[in-house]
Amino acid sequence: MGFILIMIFSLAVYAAPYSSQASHSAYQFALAALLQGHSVHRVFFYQDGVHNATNLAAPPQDEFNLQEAWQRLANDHKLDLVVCVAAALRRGILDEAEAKRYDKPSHNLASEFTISGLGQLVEAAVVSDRLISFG
Amino acid sequence: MGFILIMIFSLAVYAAPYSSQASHSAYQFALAALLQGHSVHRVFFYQDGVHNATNLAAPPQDEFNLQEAWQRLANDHKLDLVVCVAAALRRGILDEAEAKRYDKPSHNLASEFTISGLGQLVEAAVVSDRLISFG
Amino acid sequence: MSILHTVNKSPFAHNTLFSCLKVCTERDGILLLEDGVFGTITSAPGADELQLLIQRGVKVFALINDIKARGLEEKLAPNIELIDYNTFVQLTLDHRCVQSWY
Amino acid sequence: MSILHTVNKSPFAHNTLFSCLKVCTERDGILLLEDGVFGTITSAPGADELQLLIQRGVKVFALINDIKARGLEEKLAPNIELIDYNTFVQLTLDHRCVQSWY
Amino acid sequence: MNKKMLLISRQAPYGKSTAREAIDIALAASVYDQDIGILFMDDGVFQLLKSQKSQNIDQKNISSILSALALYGIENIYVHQESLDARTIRTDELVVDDLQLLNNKDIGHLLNQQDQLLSF
Amino acid sequence: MNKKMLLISRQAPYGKSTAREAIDIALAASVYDQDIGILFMDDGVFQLLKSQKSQNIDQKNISSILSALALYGIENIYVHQESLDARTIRTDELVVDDLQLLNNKDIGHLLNQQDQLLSF
Repeated sequence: MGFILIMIFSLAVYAAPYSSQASHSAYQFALAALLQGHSVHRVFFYQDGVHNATNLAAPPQDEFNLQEAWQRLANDHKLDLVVCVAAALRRGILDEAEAKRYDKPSHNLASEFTISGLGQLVEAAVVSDRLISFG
Repeated sequence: MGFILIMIFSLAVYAAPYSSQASHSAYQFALAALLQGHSVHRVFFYQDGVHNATNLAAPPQDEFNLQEAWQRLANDHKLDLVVCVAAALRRGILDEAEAKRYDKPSHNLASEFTISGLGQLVEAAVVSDRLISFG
Repeated sequence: MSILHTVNKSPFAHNTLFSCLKVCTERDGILLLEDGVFGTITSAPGADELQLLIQRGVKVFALINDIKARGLEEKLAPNIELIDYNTFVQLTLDHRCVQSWY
Repeated sequence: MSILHTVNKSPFAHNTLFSCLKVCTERDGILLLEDGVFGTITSAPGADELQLLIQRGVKVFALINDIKARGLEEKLAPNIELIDYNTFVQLTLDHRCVQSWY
Repeated sequence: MNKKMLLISRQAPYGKSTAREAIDIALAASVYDQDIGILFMDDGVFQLLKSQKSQNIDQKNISSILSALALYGIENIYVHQESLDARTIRTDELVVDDLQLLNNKDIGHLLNQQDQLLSF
Repeated sequence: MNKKMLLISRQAPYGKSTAREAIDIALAASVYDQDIGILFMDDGVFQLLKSQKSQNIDQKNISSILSALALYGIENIYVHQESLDARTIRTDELVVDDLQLLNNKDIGHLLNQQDQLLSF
């Protein structure tokens, strides 16, 4: 084995889990990059991609649970999973602070994700060697 | 003015609000049918259409809030708004009972909607004069 | 009592309209809505086939609000009737059932 | 250092692959994934153009897991390289940036 | 009450969940003893291809579910011939044996015989 | 740090939210002082058409937002000529005056000059 050059990736995920295969592809890509020793600076969830961040999904036991898989990946690799606030608010994905601010009865953002602005996607594009989009 | 023959409609909504125009079209259709004096037996939400039922959406004040519009329409016309349980569970849309059953930290189904099985779509197709799909 | 076909995808991007045109009978109707209204442009893919069907008796409609939203009023092919939701509701009753092409 | 194009829509249903083929330069690469792998079928829309680009030096890849999932192993056009996610990651590094065509 | 219903399935398997969720409606209709047929058209015919190995992308196998349609009493399975031809798919490559091949005109006629259409 | 970025917007306005949400990324990039260009291609060129009256379908007017791109310092606006031609759209029908028309080869060249691509 030789050595590999460690590169910095960021991913943008624009599609909902289950409904579209695209976020599963993003997950597979992130996993492969990390296992090769590369760095994943951020995974940014936008448009319907914000649904990857719900902690309320309860798919059948014998089906792959992508929302849980992201959470596990985040814990294993200290991944920065960021959900766009504007896209999330329109689609009913909220953390505790936003739920309070908008006077909503509950919140559903998994604790491995944080809510932030589009600036986080722009920053990811700037500091990463490669930005890969899945939509 | 003459009289109109009152017909029974049911609608099937397969697309998410905001992300797709299709559920807005379904809403416009239901509204027009009701204002013409027709009966809407049921609106059945399936696939990404289940996101119409969230009570957590907080779009900007100056944007049309379709989730709220469905709720208002349901209250004004005693509409039967039904969300498919299998599609909802996979996408993180839960009522209180399902949240309890699956040990989830919260629930997000607006009170104007009920969760039920695909049989409700089949029944709607059987008893309605017209089933119109929006996806 | 025939079929009302609805098409809501742009024929420039999707093959949806072509599938509809293939199986549309001469007694059916076609309603273009949402991004489907891009099919009203004279140079749209399927526009010639659409005009041929119109000549054979097929009625073609487009939702006026979707046309206006996209600024297409000046670009319409001939013989397409612009309608509102009230007429859409009536059309579904004038036909035996509705096939939605996505 | 050129562009890696990814295409994830079926060329039978969407015009996505055609848009990609139009602007693909001879030093670029194309990766078909998800429903984009239906573009590997010899009779797919765009298949001839794809072979022409391959002859001019464009490298064309398809994700093997997406091919297998859809049961397409026996239907592949020639000169398309089947790869896994490890190679996908490497391809993004071999190119200067990635354009995803949806 | 019984109505003649046709489910029209036109989407490819796996890239979107549409194909999978459409099948569930057909199964539900059969459970409720309704007369339901399925028409596969456009990329929908890919759902019927043999030797799908969807465990590779962590999804349930759609062709396995479709091969069981007869067990659910769903007997009217229609396939658009032109959609097969465009994809160079022969009928012996499909998981369902007992199917009716239709041309464009046949489909126009079939739609006009239904009470409700379920479109996907 | 500054990178050359290009946003490629190919979807029609209104039927999906993609066109609208793509623009918000361009605006965000300009706020963060990044060198961002936008390329309109395929149905994306419909976003630029004048006289959109989207209040009729309860949506914000996309062409109004696009006509303000210059105010955000977004100067490099590219439009695919062939996409305009296919839709019989003339440049005087667009809400943006100061744009660069590109053919297929120009676009291939443009993509190869970027550090990151944002695809929609």
